[in-house]
Amino acid sequence: MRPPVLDLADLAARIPDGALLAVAKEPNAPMALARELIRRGAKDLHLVTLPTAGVFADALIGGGCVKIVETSGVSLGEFGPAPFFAEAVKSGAVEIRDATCPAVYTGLQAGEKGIPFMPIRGIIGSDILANRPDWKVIDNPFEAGGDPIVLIPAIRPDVAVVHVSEADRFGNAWIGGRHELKTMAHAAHCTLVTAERIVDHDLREDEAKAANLITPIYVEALAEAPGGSWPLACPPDYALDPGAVRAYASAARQSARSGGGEEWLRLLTPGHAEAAE
Amino acid sequence: MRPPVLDLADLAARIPDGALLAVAKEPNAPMALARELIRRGAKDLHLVTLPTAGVFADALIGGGCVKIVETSGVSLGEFGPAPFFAEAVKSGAVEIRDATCPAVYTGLQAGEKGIPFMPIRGIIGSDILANRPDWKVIDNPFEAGGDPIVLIPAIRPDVAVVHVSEADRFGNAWIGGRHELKTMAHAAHCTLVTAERIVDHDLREDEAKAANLITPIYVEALAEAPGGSWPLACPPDYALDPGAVRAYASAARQSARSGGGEEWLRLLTPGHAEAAE
Amino acid sequence: MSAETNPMGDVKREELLISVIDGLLDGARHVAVGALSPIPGAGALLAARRSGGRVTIIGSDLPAHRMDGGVELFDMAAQGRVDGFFLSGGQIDGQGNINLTGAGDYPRGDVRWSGAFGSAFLYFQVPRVILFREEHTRRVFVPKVDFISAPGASEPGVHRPGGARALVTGLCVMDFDRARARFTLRSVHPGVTVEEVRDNTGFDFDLPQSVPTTELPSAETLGVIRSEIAQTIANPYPEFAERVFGVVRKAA
Amino acid sequence: MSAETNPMGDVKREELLISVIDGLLDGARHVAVGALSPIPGAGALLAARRSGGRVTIIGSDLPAHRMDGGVELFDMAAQGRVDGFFLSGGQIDGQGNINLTGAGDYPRGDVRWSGAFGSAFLYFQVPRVILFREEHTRRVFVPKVDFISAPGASEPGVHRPGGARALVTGLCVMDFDRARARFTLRSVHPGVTVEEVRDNTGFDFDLPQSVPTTELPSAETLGVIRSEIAQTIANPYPEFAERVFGVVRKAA
Repeated sequence: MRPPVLDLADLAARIPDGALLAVAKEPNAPMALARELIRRGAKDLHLVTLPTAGVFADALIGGGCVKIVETSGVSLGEFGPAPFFAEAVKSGAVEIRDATCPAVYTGLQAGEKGIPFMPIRGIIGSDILANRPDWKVIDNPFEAGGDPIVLIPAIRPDVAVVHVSEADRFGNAWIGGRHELKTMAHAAHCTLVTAERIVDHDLREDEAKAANLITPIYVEALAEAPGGSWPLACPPDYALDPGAVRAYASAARQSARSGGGEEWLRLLTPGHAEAAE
Repeated sequence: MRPPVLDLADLAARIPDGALLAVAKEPNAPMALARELIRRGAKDLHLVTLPTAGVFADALIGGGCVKIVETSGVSLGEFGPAPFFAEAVKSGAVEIRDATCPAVYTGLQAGEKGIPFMPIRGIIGSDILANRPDWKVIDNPFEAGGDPIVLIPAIRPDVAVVHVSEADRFGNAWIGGRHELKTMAHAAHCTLVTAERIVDHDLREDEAKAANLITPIYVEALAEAPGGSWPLACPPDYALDPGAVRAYASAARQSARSGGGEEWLRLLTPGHAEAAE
Repeated sequence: MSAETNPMGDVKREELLISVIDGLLDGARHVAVGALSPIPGAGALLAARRSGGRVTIIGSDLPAHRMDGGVELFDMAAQGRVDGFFLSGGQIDGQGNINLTGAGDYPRGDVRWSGAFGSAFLYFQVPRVILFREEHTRRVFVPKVDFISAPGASEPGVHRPGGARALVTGLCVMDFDRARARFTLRSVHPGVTVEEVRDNTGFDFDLPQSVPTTELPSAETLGVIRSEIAQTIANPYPEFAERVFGVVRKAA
Repeated sequence: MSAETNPMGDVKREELLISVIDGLLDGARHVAVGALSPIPGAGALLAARRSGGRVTIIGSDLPAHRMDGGVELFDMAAQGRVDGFFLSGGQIDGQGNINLTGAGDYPRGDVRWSGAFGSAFLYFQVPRVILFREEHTRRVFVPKVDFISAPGASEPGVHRPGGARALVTGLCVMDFDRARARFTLRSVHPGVTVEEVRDNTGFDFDLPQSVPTTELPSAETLGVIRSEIAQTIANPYPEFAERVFGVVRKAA
């Protein structure tokens, strides 16, 4: 019953083409895993982002791995728009399911709780709602009438992926204060973890970390991937690498416009400068 | 905006008679606060227990402080039934609103999320449901029909109370792995905290504890109360005192049957043996 | 008393029940156990030892058996991540209804028990619920419970992946047929007769053509119960471990 | 350029906007600020300094401004625990509708922006939303947004404690009347004319009898902005703090 520790390619192989794949916004984006998926030529992924995304989603779209993206926003933040995402939505190469941040959390919380839906306030009158036939509006049954409220159906991803600073060989992954990573892992049918390091002691016995773990019940397999979030951040180990993200943004913009070139992918490969020499 | 550190009597004074008062099952029951409420002669409390309760609720009922108890169960566990609770329900001295554990969590989670209700599976066909006119059954709008599901209305307690091992003078209270204490505090309009010790440094800066705090947004006031959960447990500081709970159970049983006597209350007072000498 | 006159040999009643529960949980991936259930807990640990499954014990502070906060167990159960659980009742009737709330007219009845706890939820969610009550009397096993804390069967259309699989008592083991909402006697414990079961049961149940005797645990199983299992359950259930096995809980 | 010809004196545009936002948040107990909003963030910090309120900055790792996980902000807002928030838009129209999603026909339009983020929720929940967009052009301020990421007004009966209070741009400040779903010019920034605002706004808005000039921050306020506030916002917004105030973020 202990989740196996695999190499990265074998871990990526557990994400089948066409999977409903959940990923949280950075930090803790599993970039090394994204590279494996691109390398493999993964296809038709249905990406749900918790609640937004950046380089991880943009690169998978650039790599041709994504069919549907369900998100509250894809952006490179201070480094500008997400080029492959914007281009793929405009061209229709990916189907967009626009959401709003708390609705994604709500759908995953319903998934975590094994209930078919959860209500959420707001959203009514937006074109977000108008374009989500899978969301429903009912009259709040606890009011006399005339109190419309949106219901979000449960999201149960096939696979959730996350990169953490520390995991153990029993299958525990430490998430610090990012409680929503636990929600994501619990909602998913299984979770794949990459970690800066996989330690030999049981993190459940570490008082400081025991309360903030994704536990082996949810974890399907792990891989050790030092630098696995680069060029994005993996606190407390390292911060975002602004030069690398800026270089990606620029190369991706060029490639998205011209419809070709793999420079952006080379720039996402650790040690690419050395490799190119 | 910093919550004040008060003495125990002043803290208890912030719980008005008639308040909807939330308390979690032990460990971390604020027994010192319960004694203050009994001493004051607090009246008409509407107690909601997360999701069950023991000596805390039984003693408040014995002290005549409770009008309504909303609970999934009140019991002294291995020490037997809760005498005042059982007697007060039978006599009609308290109004009972029977629930089932996850329904209490669901109601508080809805309260935490500011939504009017949340669905829950199960319960249909039980006499629990038959006696809860405030719970509703609807047809799951995401199925073609014929899928009844229970909706639990949000619970927003006036006051939540909790005893923790450590709090700080900024109003942070460390809850370890008892995530449901955070749910309770978030759902309540305000939270009163007693703590074994109130430290001077900001617990949000303590990496090991930062992710598991009830933060000052929710905390109305604090009091330092060493031994504040006795005779129940306050991990990691102390375990339950079996002799004291057994003595309470016995004295309370006698008092509940005979309808008099305050020996049970004396037995709940720390140092009562010394005081009696 | 010689070994011939005692059909249990040197097997204690608790050990027999642990072994019965072990058998009923064969192949379960994840069994959860309540806070005051040492025999079910020991049975679940024994089954998990064979099948590699997981046991969550409410109130345990052993990392391997601990929950992540109070809500996780219920969420896991609703997702189908819990295969086995135990319920009991102040009253249990022949339709599998259980009453943990009180006897007599609700709410101001003759006896008030503690309350439904998680039963009204978990009985619907967990596919292999074992009803466990050592006291086998007509006081407990009634024709109809006074209050349905959790129903044994549900109308068609009610989402219900879970329900009772069996009833284990101090006298016997019964199977529960959820479609028919009816018990069938599976075995009587060594030294117990079918008539004794019938005399002490307030509801009707079905009988197989012949009623076997509940199998005693093997010497090997007994050895495991008395060593490894006794040590593990001493964490959440120190008084039980000391009384039955003479095991004193090690300090954490 | 002499001091006479520059109506801003030595006040930077960013400093003026920070001071405007400060005024709009007077008395707020809790203001939340998005990840890429240095001017709103600084304004909120300034207001909180006066009123003793709290500022939550998404992405900050300073304990006093940090959130407890990603969900807490939304839950707090739905409970009414957040008084102030900032929204922007690729397009904003005269009814207060905002578009963060894209220009042209949805979804395969001319321009795709990042997405609605929390707007479709928070615009309904937070009673004092400040719409903030420095670029004041007809490209941004359109007669009608192409896509309503979040509506400026709602039908009667829709639960909506929140909505826009004001619009702050590089040219002016407007008030928003939620009942009428219409903007009124409140003040123009020093050196800006009403005509300039009108020429650069694609929607109609109301005018008061006389339009005042946006008040410059006092010398004392300027001092606070340049010292204390600049230091604090260097944590979440290092590039902004360095560019505007020459402040280099201290290592954590």
